[in-house]
Amino acid sequence: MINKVVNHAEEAIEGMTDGMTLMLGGFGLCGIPENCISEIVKKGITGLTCISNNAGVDDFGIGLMLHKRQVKKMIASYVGENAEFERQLLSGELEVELIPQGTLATRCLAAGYGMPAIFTPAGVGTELAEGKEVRDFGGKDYLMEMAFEADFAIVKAWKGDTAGNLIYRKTARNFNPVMAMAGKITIAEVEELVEVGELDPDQIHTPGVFVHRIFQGNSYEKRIEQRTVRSV
Amino acid sequence: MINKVVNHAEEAIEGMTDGMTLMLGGFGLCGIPENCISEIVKKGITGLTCISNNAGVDDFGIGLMLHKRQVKKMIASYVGENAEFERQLLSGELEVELIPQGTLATRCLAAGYGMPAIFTPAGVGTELAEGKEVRDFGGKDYLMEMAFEADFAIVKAWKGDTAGNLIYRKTARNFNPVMAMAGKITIAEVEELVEVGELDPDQIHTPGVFVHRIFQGNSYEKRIEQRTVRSV
Amino acid sequence: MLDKNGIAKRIAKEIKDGYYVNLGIGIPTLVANYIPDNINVVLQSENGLLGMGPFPFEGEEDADLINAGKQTITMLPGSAVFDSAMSFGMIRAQKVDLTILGAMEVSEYGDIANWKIPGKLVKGMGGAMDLVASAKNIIVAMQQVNKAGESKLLPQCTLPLTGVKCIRKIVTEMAVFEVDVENGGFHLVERAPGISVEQVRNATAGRFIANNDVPEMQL
Amino acid sequence: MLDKNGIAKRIAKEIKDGYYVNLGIGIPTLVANYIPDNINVVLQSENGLLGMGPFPFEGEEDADLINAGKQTITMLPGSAVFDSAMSFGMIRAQKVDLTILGAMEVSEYGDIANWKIPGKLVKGMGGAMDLVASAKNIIVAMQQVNKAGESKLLPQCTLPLTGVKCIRKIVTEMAVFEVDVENGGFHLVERAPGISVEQVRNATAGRFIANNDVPEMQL
Repeated sequence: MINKVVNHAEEAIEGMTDGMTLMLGGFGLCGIPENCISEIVKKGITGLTCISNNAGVDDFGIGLMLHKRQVKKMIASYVGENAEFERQLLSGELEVELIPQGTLATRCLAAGYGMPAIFTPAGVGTELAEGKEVRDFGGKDYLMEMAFEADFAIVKAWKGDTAGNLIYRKTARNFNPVMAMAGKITIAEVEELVEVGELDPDQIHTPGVFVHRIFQGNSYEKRIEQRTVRSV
Repeated sequence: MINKVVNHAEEAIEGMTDGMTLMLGGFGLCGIPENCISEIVKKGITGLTCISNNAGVDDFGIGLMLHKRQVKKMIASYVGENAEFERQLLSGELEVELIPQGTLATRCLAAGYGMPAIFTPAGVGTELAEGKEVRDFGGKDYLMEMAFEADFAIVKAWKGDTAGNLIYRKTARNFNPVMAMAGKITIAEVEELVEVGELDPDQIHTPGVFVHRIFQGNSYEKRIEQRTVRSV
Repeated sequence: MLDKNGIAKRIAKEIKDGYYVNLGIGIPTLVANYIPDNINVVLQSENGLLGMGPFPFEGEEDADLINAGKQTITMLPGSAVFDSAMSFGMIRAQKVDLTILGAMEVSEYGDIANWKIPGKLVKGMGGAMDLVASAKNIIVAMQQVNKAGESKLLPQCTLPLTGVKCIRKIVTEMAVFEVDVENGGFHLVERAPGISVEQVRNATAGRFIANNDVPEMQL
Repeated sequence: MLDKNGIAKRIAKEIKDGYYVNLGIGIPTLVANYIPDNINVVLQSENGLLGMGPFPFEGEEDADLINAGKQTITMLPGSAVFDSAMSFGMIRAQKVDLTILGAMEVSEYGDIANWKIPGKLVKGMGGAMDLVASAKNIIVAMQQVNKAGESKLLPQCTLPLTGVKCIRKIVTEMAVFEVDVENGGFHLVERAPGISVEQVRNATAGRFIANNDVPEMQL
């Protein structure tokens, strides 16, 4: 097997430079690549375009990168819960492109599957359709949306092996598998890194061929955004 | 959970009538829905259009349906290993549409994912491109290929639960997951049917929402087409 | 006049045995509390889960298990987890039988606006545009009028659209409407207890259609 | 003059450490036998497997574990199984570094024909059209001439095409060629042991390019 292991986040993001386009997995704060985000913040790489479903909160997730003004443009489906984000957006420091969540996911999938464009009904008849090709299939209109390109895709998995095979846990899966397939360079950080042969080949969510660098992260906070419980 | 269990293949194919379009999972003889095929043969339903990667062998798989002249049209990527198939094709009894394997898989995926059409480079510049829209994306040509429609998709899984969740085993997975998503009615036959809660939600290959009817099959022959071994 | 729970309770009656249902944030979330015990329904959460269960008990929260509103949840036996592409794949392919969501405005042709107010900070459409463009069966749960007392059922939406000609049923604190997306019109099919047809008419800015005899809703 | 194993052996030298490789049926399958032990290579089988191992020992065959040639195989530690859509997804997205396949004809512009002979029964293209249209790095393994003694390296293909302008390297029993897909031409880069440039030229129908000093291949 081909060994994809790097020692830590610093080695994983080697070659990441100002102005690049990154995909970052996660939904809200669930399943986000905490270690790589910390390292990007530490390194101070700037002018980044980030493709991610959300933009974190003020003091966690992509919010940390926003706080250090490392993000030039955010491509997301929902960006609430972030005061610094609002401030930068209103002041014009930050560019934002909002796109439907399913379109976001499918444009990642398209990149990973070598399909240059996809058709989706999401956004037909709305301002999202402006400037886009609309096409009728079987009496229903669809927008043509282009596959994403990303210099780095950064994902978080539960377990991974040295060959880059990944398994996600519960709804921390979300965008991670589709983004893992879509990066020119894909980095996976995992809670537990194991030897090849320890993961069941039938149960791999992301085959190692899509992953270029993998490392075992540490100190996962896994913050909960909306803690809701029921009474006993 | 919604219970999708039917008692046997006969109940599973209820409503299947002459002239319908079927998708049948499997690659070669690996992972084919043996029980449903037997039942279709027994019922003598005719005039069928079958979408399947292969057409079985003379006395197994879709070959059994061909032998009883139940297939009007075969849509496949490779149809060797079948003398009766050849005879019917040459005599004009059988219509055949050959399409690239990846196009076949992706047209199923498109149907399951509600995408009316996809773009693929496969077949550009060949006779396959005749009459099809060719489109340049980033300096490379792609064919536009349409999502499939199928009245029934019939798949074979290893394990399934009463809610229709499916897990496949090794390379018997192949086309089964993409076809399972693509049928107007999807039938799953499984080697082992278990209660809900027995399968790990993280390890489901086909979520039950795609499956309409499920039953535990029996007497699986699982014939090997090319038995190859190495010397000790 | 219904309260939020009343609206949720009325909508729950639209859910049939064997339905896969996607519930939006707000009133739609409350609908889960009123699904009858004698039917089997599976809740889809578009972040990648079928079989969403109730909130966890204190101490059993799992940061890796949330719904589309980012709330901690549980999974019921028979659940399945999948990625975001498959989640919206099954939505686009209409495998989800019923979608319930909120709205700022609905037009008499079934257009919906629920994601953007010009001049205010826009948080994004999340999965709403995919859901309204894809689902064959959508119910809007909303208040009949906004905080300024203006009807939210309009001849045409004034806010940027989320989707066009997609809403066929609306449940508000006053009434249940079917939307005639072809000819345009809010067809009053049920009144909330104690609410007259005239009251509903006065709170409906778009084309209003009512038969002589509009029944009161049964809750 | 190389035999089939010789062709496979020469092709194996093109495989680099860290490559994901797809091997077609026939001579390409033999290549696996000559991959050096000191490099790590992963074999992809387009029916849905990365990490294909050797044939099983007698009695250990598993009907659920086959390759694209429908042969019983094994999996190596670190393997991953996936469905056909993902398999061709990774092929189209050029995640597979090298594809090796057979051909009936190759043109001097890198067109390939390997799936159909008019008048003969057509079995189908299987995954070949996807592979040739997608892969950035394809090596054709074939005989220099057909059974009738006619060159298979042609000005243009006479048989129905599998793909256009996609073949950049060819290994035959006589030689290794690089194909100039822009200007057209088979550039002779190595001779098989004991074979002269003239012999290769005589067995090449398409535009033939050779420098003065063409080295003999090292096996």
